[in-house]
Amino acid sequence: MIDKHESIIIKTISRILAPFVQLYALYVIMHGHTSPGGGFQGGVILGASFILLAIAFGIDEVKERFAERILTTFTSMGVFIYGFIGFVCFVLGANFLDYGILPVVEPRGMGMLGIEIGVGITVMAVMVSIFYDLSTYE
Amino acid sequence: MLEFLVGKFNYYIYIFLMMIGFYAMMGKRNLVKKLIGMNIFQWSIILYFISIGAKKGGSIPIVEGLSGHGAHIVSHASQYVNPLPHVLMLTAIVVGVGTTGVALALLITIYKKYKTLEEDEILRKIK
Amino acid sequence: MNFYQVHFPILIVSVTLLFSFLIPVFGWWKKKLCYPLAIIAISISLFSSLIVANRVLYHGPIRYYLGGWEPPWGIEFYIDHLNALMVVLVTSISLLVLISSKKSIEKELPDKDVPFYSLFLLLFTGLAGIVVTGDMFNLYVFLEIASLSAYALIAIGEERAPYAAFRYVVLGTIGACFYLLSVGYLYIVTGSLNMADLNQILPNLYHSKVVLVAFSFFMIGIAIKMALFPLHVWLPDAYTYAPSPVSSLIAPLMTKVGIYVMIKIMFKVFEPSFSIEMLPVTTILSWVASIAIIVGCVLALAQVDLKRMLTYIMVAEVGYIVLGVAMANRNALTGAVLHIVNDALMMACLFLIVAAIMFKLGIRNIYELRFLHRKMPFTMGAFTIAALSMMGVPPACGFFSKWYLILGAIDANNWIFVAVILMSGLFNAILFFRVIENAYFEPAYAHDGGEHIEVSRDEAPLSLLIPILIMAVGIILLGIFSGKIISAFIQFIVPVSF
Amino acid sequence: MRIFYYILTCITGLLLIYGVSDMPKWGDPHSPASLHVSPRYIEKTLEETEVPNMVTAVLADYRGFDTFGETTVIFTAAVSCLLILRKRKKEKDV
Repeated sequence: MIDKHESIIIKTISRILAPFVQLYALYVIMHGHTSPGGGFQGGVILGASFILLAIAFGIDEVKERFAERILTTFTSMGVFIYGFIGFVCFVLGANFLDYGILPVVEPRGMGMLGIEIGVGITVMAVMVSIFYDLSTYE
Repeated sequence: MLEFLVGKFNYYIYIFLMMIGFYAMMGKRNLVKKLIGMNIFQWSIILYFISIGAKKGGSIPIVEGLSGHGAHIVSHASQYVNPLPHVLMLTAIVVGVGTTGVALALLITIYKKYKTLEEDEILRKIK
Repeated sequence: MNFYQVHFPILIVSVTLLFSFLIPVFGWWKKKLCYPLAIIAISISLFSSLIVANRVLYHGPIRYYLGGWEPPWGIEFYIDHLNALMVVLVTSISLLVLISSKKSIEKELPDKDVPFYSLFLLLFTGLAGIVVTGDMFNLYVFLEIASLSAYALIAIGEERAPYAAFRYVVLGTIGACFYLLSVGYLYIVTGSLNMADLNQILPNLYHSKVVLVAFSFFMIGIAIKMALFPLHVWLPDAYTYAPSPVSSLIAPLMTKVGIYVMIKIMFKVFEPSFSIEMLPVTTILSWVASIAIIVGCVLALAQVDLKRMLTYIMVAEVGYIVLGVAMANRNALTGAVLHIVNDALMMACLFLIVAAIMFKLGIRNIYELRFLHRKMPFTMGAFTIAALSMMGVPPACGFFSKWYLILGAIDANNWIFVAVILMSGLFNAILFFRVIENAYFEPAYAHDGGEHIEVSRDEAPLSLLIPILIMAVGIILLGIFSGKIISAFIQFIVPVSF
Repeated sequence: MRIFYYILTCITGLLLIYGVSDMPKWGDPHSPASLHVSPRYIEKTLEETEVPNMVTAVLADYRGFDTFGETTVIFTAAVSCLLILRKRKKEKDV
């Protein structure tokens, strides 16, 4: 079990650092269209911020904030968003993942953004849940 | 001969890396070393795919000069690097991460059961 | 074509995918909802694959453009007669195995059934995706989904399962990476990833070294995935120590899908002429396959554990089909494709029977299967039917595929292969009669003084027994209607040039 | 046994190097890979998908199903780690 890290420096730095890492991760997810990045890269950075907190403050501390149950729901929800967008296009008449049919102002761009968000959520939740599983070794 | 070597050096690099990974996967006794060899093996193929897409004088595959919706910007194929291998390799990287994650989980259960990660000790314990 | 006729190919894959995402969430919320959800998902896939197969029969191959982009740029599902046959096979066997897996999972892995059902659906989606897709890289993605869930499902087995699963991970990754490497070699020379597109571009590139190396790495990679003889080391351990419902899903389908990929590459991406004249592929493959048959049968004879014996028999069966494909004539290929269908059904039936015996008696040693005909009469009845079909006794389906294989061998006038096929029929007979003799006939010494031991009849539970009986009846029906299957599906699969 | 692995590695390496001789040079813009399919991605991305980043356009739109499969691979990895490692410990955290 990764227990609390003694040195105060690490704890304070990681406490300060985490929100900015998460902010940057959201930026990377959202700006997948114009700048290099996208769902996967952003999701991994977001997951890394939680793992940073877990290493600095110990697993149990972060488990209260991000319980395993919520993690599993996040994992399934992200991919479900992806599949759901595909299904919406399918029900509206086009082929499975054809965003041109979506009733949105800029269908293709919005469709892709929705997918990037879904992928980002899944990758973040997967990274943290694999980290939980691999580190809880009795 | 030199021209033959200089023009295609990137293929030799990926083949050399791949053979290191290939040998490590088979020859190494320790299971973690096998896993590291597997990673080298996977990543050398990713390196190969990316080197396919490279173009001399091509910039990164994002259309520049986009203020508003300047859809009139005409971009030529030789201006930009070939984006397809990059997309394929995003998938291969994710597959590599998935396989390594599952293999690490397996290693933990093996270590819990046999208290060792050396292959010959495990085989002795199995018999 | 009306609205729903067009969209069924995608329903086969995406419905089970979406349900597999829901199951872990339902696991936290309502546990007993997971099993019915899985059943609904796979039955929807079976329903849509039957409709797709029906349309392929009457309207010819279907092309479904994912995302609305036409093939070389986007991904397409290309379903012709071979794919339709395989999709129906994969979905029907997965449904039957899923029905029978409920009881044995509750007994063997009580607290792990929620992730089990989710991974079961993902494995099914991977296999169905491999069989349906028409894009080389997409096939690699589905191959990885199927293998990743197979690694995990095998790893939760008995004592040696994690180590066997790790060896399977290493070898499976080598196979998948060789496949990816050859897709890269083809991409660098042709520039496209779509199978139909490659089929047009490749013929005038056959002399380039890159294509030759790409083809050889395809063959090595897929040989690992389908456990052809020299590369089969991972199969016996992995399938023997896997939990019984898992091995009854993986055993019949993973190797058959690997053989499907080989046929698709040898005949649909590369021209058949490439693998006959250009490279001596057919000769190498046929000799490797015949060695595989011999070694598979001999090693199976040496086994005491029933499940392990079945795994070695499977190595021999893979050798059969590859021999049929490698002989490259009309009869042999018909026999090979028919044998894919028959063998998947027979193997699924046999592994389900082993699961039932494991569930009821918990033993796998052949010599401890005493009085099984009185304890579990129906299960043993199904076992006998499956065994007769493996040996190639007429009414059952095994006979017809062996018959076409022998005809193909005679056409190729290669008498060694005819001898190999006949001899392996003999080997199968010895293997299965050994088991039947132990289960049915009382040992001799019991008669002189031994009283008649009263054995109570406790049959396997219904949810395990019904799939077994359906499969046993299916083996007989498949045998009787094999002529119809050949005229409907397999006739179009064989390339014209044979 | 180790010598056998050495030989096997060298054979595979030589086979791969044998295959390299016909490959296009590194980075030449007229290699088949960058002439057959990808020119359309480069030229048409802005018109068809209104997205400047071509990689994201190909990733999410042209070959969107690949990414769907890829996210499923990540989901499979998570569920497999869940299956292999997580034991139903004390009932408290269910």
